[in-house]
Amino acid sequence: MIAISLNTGLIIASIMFFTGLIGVMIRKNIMFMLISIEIMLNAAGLAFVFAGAQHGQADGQIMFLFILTTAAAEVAVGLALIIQFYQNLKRSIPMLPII
Amino acid sequence: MTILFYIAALIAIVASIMVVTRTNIIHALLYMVISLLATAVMFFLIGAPFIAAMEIIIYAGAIMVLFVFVVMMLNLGKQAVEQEKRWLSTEGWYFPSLLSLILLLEIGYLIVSGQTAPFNGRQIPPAEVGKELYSTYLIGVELAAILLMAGIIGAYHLARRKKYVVHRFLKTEGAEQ
Amino acid sequence: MYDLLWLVPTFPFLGFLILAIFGKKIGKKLSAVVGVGSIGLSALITILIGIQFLTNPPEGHAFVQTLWTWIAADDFKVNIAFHLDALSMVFAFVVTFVGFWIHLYSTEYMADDEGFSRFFAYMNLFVGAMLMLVMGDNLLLLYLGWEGVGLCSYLLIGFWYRDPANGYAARKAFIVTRVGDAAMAVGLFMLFYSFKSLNIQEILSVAPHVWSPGNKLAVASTLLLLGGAVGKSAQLPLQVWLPDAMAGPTPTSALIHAATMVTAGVYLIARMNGIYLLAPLSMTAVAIVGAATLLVAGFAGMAQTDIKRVLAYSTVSQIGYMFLALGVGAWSAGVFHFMIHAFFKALLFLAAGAIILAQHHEQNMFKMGGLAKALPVTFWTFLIGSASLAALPLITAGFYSKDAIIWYAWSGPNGSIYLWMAAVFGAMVTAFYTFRMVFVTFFGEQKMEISHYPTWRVHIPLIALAFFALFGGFIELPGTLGHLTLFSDFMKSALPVVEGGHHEVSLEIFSQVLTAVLALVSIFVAYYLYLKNMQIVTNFTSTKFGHGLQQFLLSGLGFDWLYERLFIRPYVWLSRTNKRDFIDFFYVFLPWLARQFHYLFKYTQTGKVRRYVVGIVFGVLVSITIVVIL
Amino acid sequence: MTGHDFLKLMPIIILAATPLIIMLAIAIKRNHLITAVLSVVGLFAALFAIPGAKYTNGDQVSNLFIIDQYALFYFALMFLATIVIIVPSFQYLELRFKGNREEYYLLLLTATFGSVGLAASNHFISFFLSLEILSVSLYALVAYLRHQNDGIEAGLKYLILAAVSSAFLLFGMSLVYSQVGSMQFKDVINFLSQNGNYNFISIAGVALMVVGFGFKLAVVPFHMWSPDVYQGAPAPVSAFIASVSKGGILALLFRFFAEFNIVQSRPLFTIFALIAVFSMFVGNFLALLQSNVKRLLAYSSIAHFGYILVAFIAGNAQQQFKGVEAATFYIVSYFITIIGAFMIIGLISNEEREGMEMSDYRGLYWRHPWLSVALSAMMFSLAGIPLTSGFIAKYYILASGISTKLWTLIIILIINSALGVYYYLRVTVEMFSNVDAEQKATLISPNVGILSGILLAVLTIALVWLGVYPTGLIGSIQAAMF
Repeated sequence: MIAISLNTGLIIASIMFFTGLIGVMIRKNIMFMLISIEIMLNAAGLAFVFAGAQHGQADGQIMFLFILTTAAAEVAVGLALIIQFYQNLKRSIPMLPII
Repeated sequence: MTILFYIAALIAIVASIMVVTRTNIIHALLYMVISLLATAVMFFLIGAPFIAAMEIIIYAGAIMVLFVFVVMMLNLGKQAVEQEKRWLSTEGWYFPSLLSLILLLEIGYLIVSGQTAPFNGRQIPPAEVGKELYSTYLIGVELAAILLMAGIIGAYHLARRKKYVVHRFLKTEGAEQ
Repeated sequence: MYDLLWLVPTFPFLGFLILAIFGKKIGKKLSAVVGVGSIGLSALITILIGIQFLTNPPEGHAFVQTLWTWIAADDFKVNIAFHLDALSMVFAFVVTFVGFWIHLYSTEYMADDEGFSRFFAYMNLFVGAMLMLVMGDNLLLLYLGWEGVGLCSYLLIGFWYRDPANGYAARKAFIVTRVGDAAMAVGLFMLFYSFKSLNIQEILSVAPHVWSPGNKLAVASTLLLLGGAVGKSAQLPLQVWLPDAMAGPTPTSALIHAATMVTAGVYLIARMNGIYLLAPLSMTAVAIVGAATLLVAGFAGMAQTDIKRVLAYSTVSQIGYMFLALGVGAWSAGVFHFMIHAFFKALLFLAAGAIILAQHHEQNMFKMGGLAKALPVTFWTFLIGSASLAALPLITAGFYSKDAIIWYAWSGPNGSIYLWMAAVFGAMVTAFYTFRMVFVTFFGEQKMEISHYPTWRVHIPLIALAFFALFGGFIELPGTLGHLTLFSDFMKSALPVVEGGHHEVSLEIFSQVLTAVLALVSIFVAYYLYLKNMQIVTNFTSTKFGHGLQQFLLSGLGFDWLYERLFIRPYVWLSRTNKRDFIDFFYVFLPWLARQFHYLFKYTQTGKVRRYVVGIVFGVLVSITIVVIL
Repeated sequence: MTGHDFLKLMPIIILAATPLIIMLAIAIKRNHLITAVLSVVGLFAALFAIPGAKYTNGDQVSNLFIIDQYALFYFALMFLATIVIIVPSFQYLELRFKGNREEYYLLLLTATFGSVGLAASNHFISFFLSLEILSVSLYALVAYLRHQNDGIEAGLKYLILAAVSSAFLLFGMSLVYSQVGSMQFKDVINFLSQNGNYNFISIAGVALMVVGFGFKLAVVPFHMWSPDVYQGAPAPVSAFIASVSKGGILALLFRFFAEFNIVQSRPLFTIFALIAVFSMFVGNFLALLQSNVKRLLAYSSIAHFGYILVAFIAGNAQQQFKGVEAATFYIVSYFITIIGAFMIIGLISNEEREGMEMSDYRGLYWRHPWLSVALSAMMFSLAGIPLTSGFIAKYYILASGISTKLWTLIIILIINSALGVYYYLRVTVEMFSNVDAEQKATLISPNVGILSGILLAVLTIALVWLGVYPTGLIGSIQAAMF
């Protein structure tokens, strides 16, 4: 099919992963941090699918599905926390919460 | 086909970089969607069509939309964008970026030093994924169910808006940072 | 029956726990029942086990009850196990049996004290710790009991903690014995290092194969153990704490002097007999320490005015006899004297307590007098105790036990004429100050009215102990007088028999007669000086030399004065001048360094998530770099 | 799924069913007490299902879980710990939270589920999912008192950092998986033992996975969240994080490396040794002058897990004293003490605040002697003073280190034990010192319920009991080893 080696795939995933990581570290806004974490999770999932493809197994894809589930759960709780935090602070700071 | 893969990868990476550097959160979210779509293309190309679809439906379609909802709910205006600009213009990002770059180089070095066999190239159809999922990894599905339940309970409790009586001493507690 | 062995130390500990937790709630009556009952049960079991031990001894004359393993790792294995052989049997018997009478007596003595249940809690703990010490199967349990005894003595001496002087006495006892304990701990480490085992029996059986006689390590470790024994047993040069320990309630003194604390040193040396035999030098040291102490304490006893201090010095002196016996190799004679001494010393202290209670808590015996008629039971029992202490020939137990020591001091394997002379002279001194105390207290005219008449709870312990102080000696009679060797036969399985020496019957008779005559003579002198013709003493002490001598003896031969100048003052001076000095720098530097580290690390704890992520990434970077490099 | 598997999974199934039953109960009627009782009943039912699972053959359940003696030992430990934590939680919520209290128990149960799942995991997928169940439940639990900003803030911090660390974990797993081609622990370890010395990607993957382990265990440098989160979270939740959550990940860590000799692999040995050394030093130095008791416990727990890592490195090598056994004993002892300590912090709270400042403990002995005696016992045990379980636990760790000849680590451990004594005794001293009248007014008077009192007494007795008679527990630990 396509002549991509595992190493190339993993390097692409790494680049995306570290882009997300930089995002977590340089952004002060909690919402951006969450999005950056999504990038990291997505990159990890990408690496899994590459690895699964390397071995010709479905396991990598299944792991990706679970990562998707996790991301959904984390985002749900994280956003709920942000909403609550925002409401608690509303009176004093009318901006996005930072921590 | 290979060229297509590289293009998708490039788009995914560039879009990711755009995500972490935007000041307007909606823009960032849109770039994020682009990045996810590009990733989906990669999935499709390496023989994982089912995952490609999931990526678009769940990640781009559901999770990102959740973000958008929250952004709309919080009603963040121009002020927030201004604030982001100010925060990003400070030099706080040099050191973290340097750290990450070194790390990336090291991991890249380790990866490159490994074997370079091309992908197996086998197409894994949705049926196979589903069969595996509901046989070998059945317990995993149950675990995912409990995970989602915990997430729902947590989100439900934390984001409730119902008014409750706050103790009079607690009212004065403000932000610390 | 042997299987109940574990109950012997358990009951006192249980009593302590109950009293410590519920003491305040259950009231005095129940506290007394718990406090006395626990020791009573434990004494009962000990006696039952003792009877079985006599009639149907266990295999190898020793019984080990292993309850469980406390810690086990390679060589370092510690069992919670109790070892019962003739030696620990005798000690356990004395501790529980005499302890029981003292507890019973305390119910009356302490009746009006607000810390009633606290007192019994401490006393139970004291007995429990002592039982652990004598029954422990390994050095660690022994050490645990050893420290427990030290702690309890501290708590009890300072029992009336509101008076700072008592607190001072308690601290003094604690610190002085600690000096010994430190030496002992080093000694124990040496033993562990040499034998890779903490089990006492194992060490004793292996020692002769590992160490040849006179081995340097053997000498060093036994001398260090002697240091511990000297501290606990109040021997020269660490005897200074015991007279001050009188600050505690009188039953405490009885317990410390008769049954528990001070005899721990005797037990330790007797228990480790196997390794002492490998170190002749240490044996000699033990004997010399004993002989010197018995003389020094005897002299100090002659001048005391406080009735309890007389008894305290007599204890120091009598323990000196025990050390002397151990040192010359007459092991069973030393233990025999320990047992008899426990009976009459407990008796004397309890009787003295009854007197003090009857005399408005006055302890100066020169302010008492003529109590013989007012307190007949107390008088007769006190007289019996004193007679036993003074070793009145033939009729008292003290005679038989002390006579054996005096004779062995000469004829024993390590004996010498000088030790014998010291022992004989000490016996004479003992008889003198003992009867000086009796005459001054009970005869002459009554100077104070009686404030408290003792009841059965005081009388029964006194009578019971008096019985043993009088007749306890008949189980071991010297070769010249009936030759009965019940006790030494019993001890044979646990302690080496006296070997060698010269056995000339004429010399032995000479020694006995001389001792007896000297004792009688000094009793007469005491009678003459303190009852018949007090004037001589008063005249003598009014001269400059006499006064000086009196003060010198009164202060316990000036050891406190000496130590004050030798150790305490230089120490205080050093610490004062050194306040900002180099030595301090080291101690100040470490906390300072620690604090700087604290501030340094605290700086990382910013509370900012981004920084924390950077921290994590830094960690990852280091990990990956390690993978890349290695 | 066979009948056997079903019996094996029974404890987990019951545990998973309990939140569902509670949700049904809530649907009928909201009641705090009923919810609490139901969760305790559910946990007990799960506990009683353990013997059934124990005597059923076939440890491997599908390829995700392995439910052997070892897992069941940790099951029992965590069920009991959660039961103990629920009691003070009830009192705490009654006092300090006015909203819906019932969700707390649902989350606590799912968190326990996650932790239990970790102990039974045998596969990356079950490992990751269990870890996430635990984390997601904890985010909400940490921020449970949602009207308080410190709680929300702590929850957000915990979420961000936990998500980052699980992203690292995932990435590491994917690297390992790309090389091994299987996500079973056994296959991974076999691969590492055979190819670890030249397959750097797999070792790098394991090194990245260390972030996941290290974060949950709060060891340096992944520790920084712990003081903030301990401080912001409700005291019972802090107890849970410090005990059950860490216990689960530790159980997994030991299982993962069970067949792998860490001392043989230079990179991994260096990484773990560095983590252990820095955890001990940084934890103790940070705790040294800390005036907030919750933060102090957080820092001290960093150090304690440094000690445990020493035993972990000593590992499974053939010797008289297995590091795993030592560490398991340590964990049990640590569970008892840390739960007890946080329980007391929860009891010294009122509606306005938790008694977590050192000054809240001044003169506690004169106000509430029993509480202070119990807390002193906990502190003594943490400091490793003889006759408490902490002493025996530390002793066994030392012994396991000595028999593997990890001299440097041993010396550092001993130095740190000495450092630890200082600040634990500081708390004790504070409790016995005098209070002046002025301060008296601001002090919180503890209200100990009957049940909490009994539990506290049981914990204290267990502490001394293990210190005097450790053989029983050691026997059952040895029986439960893989």
